[in-house]
Amino acid sequence: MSNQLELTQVDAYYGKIQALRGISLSVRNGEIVTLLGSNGAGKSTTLKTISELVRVRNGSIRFEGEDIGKLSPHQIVDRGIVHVPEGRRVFGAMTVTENLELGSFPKRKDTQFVKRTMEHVFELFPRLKERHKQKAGTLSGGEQQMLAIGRGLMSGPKLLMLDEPSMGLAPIVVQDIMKIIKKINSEGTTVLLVEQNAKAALKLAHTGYVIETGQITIQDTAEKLRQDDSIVKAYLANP
Amino acid sequence: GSAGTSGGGSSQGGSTASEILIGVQSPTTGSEAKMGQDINNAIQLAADEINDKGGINGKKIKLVFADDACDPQTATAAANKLVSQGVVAVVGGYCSGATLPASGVYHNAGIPMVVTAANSAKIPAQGYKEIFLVNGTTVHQGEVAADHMVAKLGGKRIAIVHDNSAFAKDLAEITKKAVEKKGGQVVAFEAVNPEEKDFTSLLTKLKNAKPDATYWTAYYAAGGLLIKQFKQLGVPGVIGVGDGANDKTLIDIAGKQAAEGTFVTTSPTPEFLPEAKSFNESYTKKFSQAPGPYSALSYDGMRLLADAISRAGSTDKAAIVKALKETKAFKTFGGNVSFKEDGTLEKSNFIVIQVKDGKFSK
Amino acid sequence: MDIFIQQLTNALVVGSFYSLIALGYSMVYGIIKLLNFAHGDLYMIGAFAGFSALSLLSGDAGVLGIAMAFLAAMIVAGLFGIGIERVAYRPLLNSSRLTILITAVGVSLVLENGVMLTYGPSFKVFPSQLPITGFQIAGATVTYSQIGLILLSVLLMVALQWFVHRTLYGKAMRSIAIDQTATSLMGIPVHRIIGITFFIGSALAAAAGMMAGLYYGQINFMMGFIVGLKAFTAAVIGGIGSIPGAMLGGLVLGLLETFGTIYIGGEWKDVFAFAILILILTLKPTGLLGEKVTERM
Amino acid sequence: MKNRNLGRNVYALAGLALVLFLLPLVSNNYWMDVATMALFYIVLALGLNVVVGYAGLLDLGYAAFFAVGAYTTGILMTEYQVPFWITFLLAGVFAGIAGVIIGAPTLRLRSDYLAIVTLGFGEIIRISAKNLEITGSASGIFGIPRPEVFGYKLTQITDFYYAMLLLAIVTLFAVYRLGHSRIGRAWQYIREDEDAAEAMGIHRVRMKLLAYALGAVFGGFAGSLFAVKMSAIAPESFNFMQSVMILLAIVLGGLGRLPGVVLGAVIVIVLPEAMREFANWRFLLFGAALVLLMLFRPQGLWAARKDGEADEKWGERRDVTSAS
Amino acid sequence: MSLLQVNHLTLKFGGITSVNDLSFEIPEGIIMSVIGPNGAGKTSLFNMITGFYKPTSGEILFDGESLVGRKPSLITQKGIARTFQNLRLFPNLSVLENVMSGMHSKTSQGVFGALFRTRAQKQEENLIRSVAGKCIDFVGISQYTHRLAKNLPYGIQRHVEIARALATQPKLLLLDEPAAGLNHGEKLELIELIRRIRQEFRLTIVLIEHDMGLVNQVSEHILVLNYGQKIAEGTPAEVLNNPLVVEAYLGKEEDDEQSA
Ligand SMILES: Nc1ncnc2c1ncn2[C@@H]1O[C@H](COP(=O)(O)OP(=O)(O)OP(=O)(O)O)[C@@H](O)[C@H]1O
Ligand SMILES: Nc1ncnc2c1ncn2[C@@H]1O[C@H](COP(=O)(O)OP(=O)(O)OP(=O)(O)O)[C@@H](O)[C@H]1O
Ligand SMILES: CC(C)C[C@H](N)C(=O)O
Ligand SMILES: [Mg+2]
Ligand SMILES: [Mg+2]
Repeated sequence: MSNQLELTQVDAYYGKIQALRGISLSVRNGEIVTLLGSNGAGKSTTLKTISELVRVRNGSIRFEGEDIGKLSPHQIVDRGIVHVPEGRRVFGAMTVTENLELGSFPKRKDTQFVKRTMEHVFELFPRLKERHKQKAGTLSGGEQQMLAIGRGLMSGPKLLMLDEPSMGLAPIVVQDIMKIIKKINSEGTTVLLVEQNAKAALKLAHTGYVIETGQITIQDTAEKLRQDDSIVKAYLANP
Repeated sequence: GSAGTSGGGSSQGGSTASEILIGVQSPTTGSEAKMGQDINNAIQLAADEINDKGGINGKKIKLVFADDACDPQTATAAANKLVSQGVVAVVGGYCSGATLPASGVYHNAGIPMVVTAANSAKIPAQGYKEIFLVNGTTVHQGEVAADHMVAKLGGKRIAIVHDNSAFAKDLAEITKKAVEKKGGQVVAFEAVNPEEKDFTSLLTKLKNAKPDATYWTAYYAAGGLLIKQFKQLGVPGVIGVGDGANDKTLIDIAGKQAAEGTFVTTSPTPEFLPEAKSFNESYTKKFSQAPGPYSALSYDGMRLLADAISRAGSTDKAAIVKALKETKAFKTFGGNVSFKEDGTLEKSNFIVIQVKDGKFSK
Repeated sequence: MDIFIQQLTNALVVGSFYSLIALGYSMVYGIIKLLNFAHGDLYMIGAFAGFSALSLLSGDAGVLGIAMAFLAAMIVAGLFGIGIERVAYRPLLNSSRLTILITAVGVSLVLENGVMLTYGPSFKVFPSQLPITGFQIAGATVTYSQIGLILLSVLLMVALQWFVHRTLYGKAMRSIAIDQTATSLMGIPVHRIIGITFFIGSALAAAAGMMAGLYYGQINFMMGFIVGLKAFTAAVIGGIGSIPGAMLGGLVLGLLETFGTIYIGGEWKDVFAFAILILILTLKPTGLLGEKVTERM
Repeated sequence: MKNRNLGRNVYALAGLALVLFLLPLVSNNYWMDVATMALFYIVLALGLNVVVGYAGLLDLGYAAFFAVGAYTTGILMTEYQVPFWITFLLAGVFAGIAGVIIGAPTLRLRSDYLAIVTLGFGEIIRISAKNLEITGSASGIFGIPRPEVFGYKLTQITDFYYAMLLLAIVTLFAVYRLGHSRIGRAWQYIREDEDAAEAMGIHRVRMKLLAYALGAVFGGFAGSLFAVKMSAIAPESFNFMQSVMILLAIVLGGLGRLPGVVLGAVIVIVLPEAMREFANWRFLLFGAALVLLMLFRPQGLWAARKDGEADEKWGERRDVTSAS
Repeated sequence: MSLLQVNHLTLKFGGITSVNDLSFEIPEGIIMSVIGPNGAGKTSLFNMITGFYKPTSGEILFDGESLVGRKPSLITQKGIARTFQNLRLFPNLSVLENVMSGMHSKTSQGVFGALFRTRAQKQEENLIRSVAGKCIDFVGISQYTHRLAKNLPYGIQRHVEIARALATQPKLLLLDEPAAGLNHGEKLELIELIRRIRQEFRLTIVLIEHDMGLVNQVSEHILVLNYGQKIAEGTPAEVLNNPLVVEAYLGKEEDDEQSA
């Protein structure tokens, strides 16, 4: 497996506040990589720099060999990277179907593909099918999360970046989502997963990184991480 | 643009030994900007001619221009600016709405003003002894208009439309009284918003009132549209306009066909003044455009003021006011000018002209 | 009765103008929540561009000439729209909306005074004008131009409605209105879509300006100011952001003004219109066709 | 933190006050007039700031309040010979009442609908002034007598300058104190998030009405003084552009920040005056200046740089329906 | 006696019934959880209790007094405070200013006091600040006191919301998914905090949560909703083993442990 995505020594700032300090990480084609870390560690920011929502001050980001650090967000999506952001951010005043259609923008010319993918999304999330005419803003929190993920799948991404997809979801849905992520991955999509629910994430992932205050502190296979004492203590033990 | 409009900068000062500072107030921005240009040009021309002949009592006239934007507030600021720059007199004033408050400022400073166009009866009604109007007032004009519509044309049912500006409303009200005094009936007394373009609903209402004559008392831009739509809708009777609409653009906007037969009440404008021939020529030569309807009056106003200053023999404001008051049969294009006690013309010279073959003619 | 029909026609004509401008206003508003004070001035730019085009053709332009002038006016104003967005609005998209409001006022002043300096302050008479021929119906005079004007605005409204609600580009416009960041994450070129929106909105305003020139025959650099305000009013009354709402709002405003003129007089018609509008908004806070949204907590 | 700033600013303020107090000694009438207008605009801008800057209610018809104040004084002084001081107080009262009347139907409206309602009210007031006999219709009211204060008659421009300066200082003081009180915070909360404010027990209807009324009161005072200063008032001084200019002042300077509001008001008055030299180019240049100022200082000229200006390329926009 | 009583409460949005004939009681002093699948109507229930949504029918009694039709601000004054599922802080204000807002309904200074800086006004200002400061300390975020709310990490923002709600000095505190976005360690702290709040402020707490570990540990009573209806109610042990609940909500995990 080759490296699909590669970050080298990436710095990012919010004004004067430095949020990322020399982040380097790589994601290989077809794997699930998870980013762990406590509140404010910089997980979301890492995803934002990849999708170009936040400028990379120093360092480089390469995707399939190409330097993508200077592109704009929509070009990133054209390259096949989709970022499902924290907090869902569905288009509240629009219907579920319209939200999904927007997700298919880069593939808009291929109507067959769009139709097929939408059906696929409805299969993954039957709840959305039930509510397909409802305004997204009036969906419950969990329903919105499903929509956000579904929308991210609509352009058939090569790399899907999910920022806390299980947040606010019922346990049964979290299990579903995790299964779905696995399924998406097994269908060939690489996944970069940010999760607070470390246990669930490590169960899925092949590789894991731990970020603390903007720096990568641990990097290993998921399997090893699950057995790492400090990880178990900080992220995994039962309350 | 022209030479006349960019000279406002010589801020500090007051009249010096060799110069007399004279303020010019007119609208060079806003909806009446064109009239302001025409007025400024004419005053500049008069001043240049006087200076070429050696000035007033050996001193050269120096003009200071101030834009009143046809707006009371801007006018007050402009007037204050002129006062602070030490002008000894002011000439100009196109919009009554702007001239009214400005005249108060000049009055307070004791500065004489020769008002060259603005002519609402409310201006002299303030009783400021420093203010002189070389244009006939709305009192005269309303009289002439009523006379034309009721006596001359034999109209019984008269409609009057204004645009709610200080001047037009004043003229409309005065005309209404005059019409009624002459035995006519005012069947419609309406106002429009001049910034708009569509007056059909008002005209439909007029049409229903079946007027014999309709009189528009405001300015030319809206007036042209009104005439056009008047004809388009087939409102009965003749239509006429006051001197605010006396500009050939009125005919262009209305279209020759629709404008045909429109009457205009006005003080004589340059083309009707045989004496103004050479003025017309030198104006056209200097500014490469024909003089506007109030150019001649403004030119005369400047000359009249210069005459008064030279008679006063000094640049003392009170002396100039006194000299202005004593003006006796000063020769202007429109006739010989003397002032009544309230600063208005002894004898006004309103005439009624008509649009014939797409032109104003007597 | 004949009077009523006549007044109804009058109202529809005035209303159509408002609608046409309100459409663009609402569209631009809809996407970046900008009260585009310069929108009325694009109507003015359109009129002057059409004026210049027709003057170039000289003489009686004929149908083809007029069509070409229309196109020219719409393209010129459209490009102006894009340029304005680029220079004065785009850098401020992340700032408070009032900030852009100020640049919009600035742009408006620049456009008005720029045209005044180029074309002069006086009223210009349009080189070609629409024929005033028409027919009588129930005692009212209706001209073909009036019919054409009303049809044109209905047509454009339908086309726009289709565009915004049925095409993906249109949906992208709506999603930008809701959340630009999320939209960009869909792979949608946000700036390009905003540019397209400005182009369309400005071109529509220009079409209205051109119509005004042809229909009324007189233009000047301030012509956009009042109309812009009225269009804004119409757009809000209809429910800002809603395209049928803009159309409806324009017509309602036309009706209110017309009937205000009839029953209380021309000088009070705006008072009448505004009073009714305030009443409407008090009863229906999101405008006639604006969507009522219960916010989720 | 605020107190420390204030302490540092006290000297600056005292210095500024001294300069303003001595200004008439070195300036000519024309610039005194401009300065008086600027002070007048400061009062208006401060008043509008209560509504827009503090409470976050977009108001496009603020000139209406200043009209109410100006006409109150104009009418009472010319028609009924009421002494100036009484008309001045009544101007504030009537404007405040107008504020409540305008505020009442707008309370359920969100910003743009609010904008149109306030715009409409502004127009209604202006058009009424233009048509009613009592307001002198289109030519307005002129010949308003010079006011007398403790036997001293205000006639010179410097007199009005000092009167306006006093009003501006009092207004600044009052608006500052309002802003830094429980009431002021409640407005801020409403501005930031109405629903959350309501959830904190803030009665939004009452607080919004209060903002309208208090904002209007200052407009009324300013209008009253304006009327006697100009000695003439006319409806066109209260048109929509006037409201926009006042709004411009507060945004230009920095919304909600008083030094900014003051600065903005000064700019809006002085800049076009300074550009008189450019004659026809004046308003074009003014427009361009507005655009440039905003491009370079989007938060306003006096904006504080708060922590963490984002490096993000995209602004965070609130979803209209599903609030984030 | 129960602090809050809900009788036959129903809420409809067009065709959707989000809460359906729901009745239950909240005894004073309890820590209670409301759980249920996404869209079950939990947040809607909170919205009705706090006056943001108007019930289609039914009754809500707080201290024996009906809350239906009351404004949110009044309900807050009466002693119910809440946090929001989708954070609703005042984004451009500091943490301190955010929390000070909670004191609004407990204070009274008006225009006069503001203009003339009366003694009463100064005392009240001091009180507001000290109470707000105490609430901030209590939830353990005092190092963020002067930061703008919008720039804080998610978890901190959640704590600000709790502090703000506490500042209204409520009798009943409603927390909508307080643990969302928190990691494991932070959740442990939250459990601790919730318990301390009840102890210190002597109030009743109802929380909506999807984290069963937390729910299990902290709650004394659980109400389970599905499709707007009550499907179970009781102690954690009873509810979490109820087959209906397992089927509708918990799901059968492949491995034995409950998620955390
Ligand atoms: N818009 C912003 N402005 C200023 N600072 C910010 C902004 N967004 C994030 N930060 C700061 O950057 C740091 C990293 O934040 P980030 O959102 O990447 O954390 P995270 O690991 O995703 O945390 P969480 O688990 O809470 O989502 C934090 O200290 C945060 O306060
Ligand atoms: N304003 C609204 N308009 C229309 N439907 C709404 C509205 N608010 C809520 N709903 C619907 O009511 C149902 C219950 O929503 P609610 O937010 O109460 O769910 P919840 O139990 O809090 O779910 P979650 O755990 O996902 O937050 C959902 O189906 C939702 O779509
Ligand atoms: C016709 C004009 C000489 C009248 C002028 N516009 C006025 O307002 O008085
Ligand atoms: Mg995050
Ligand atoms: Mg919920």
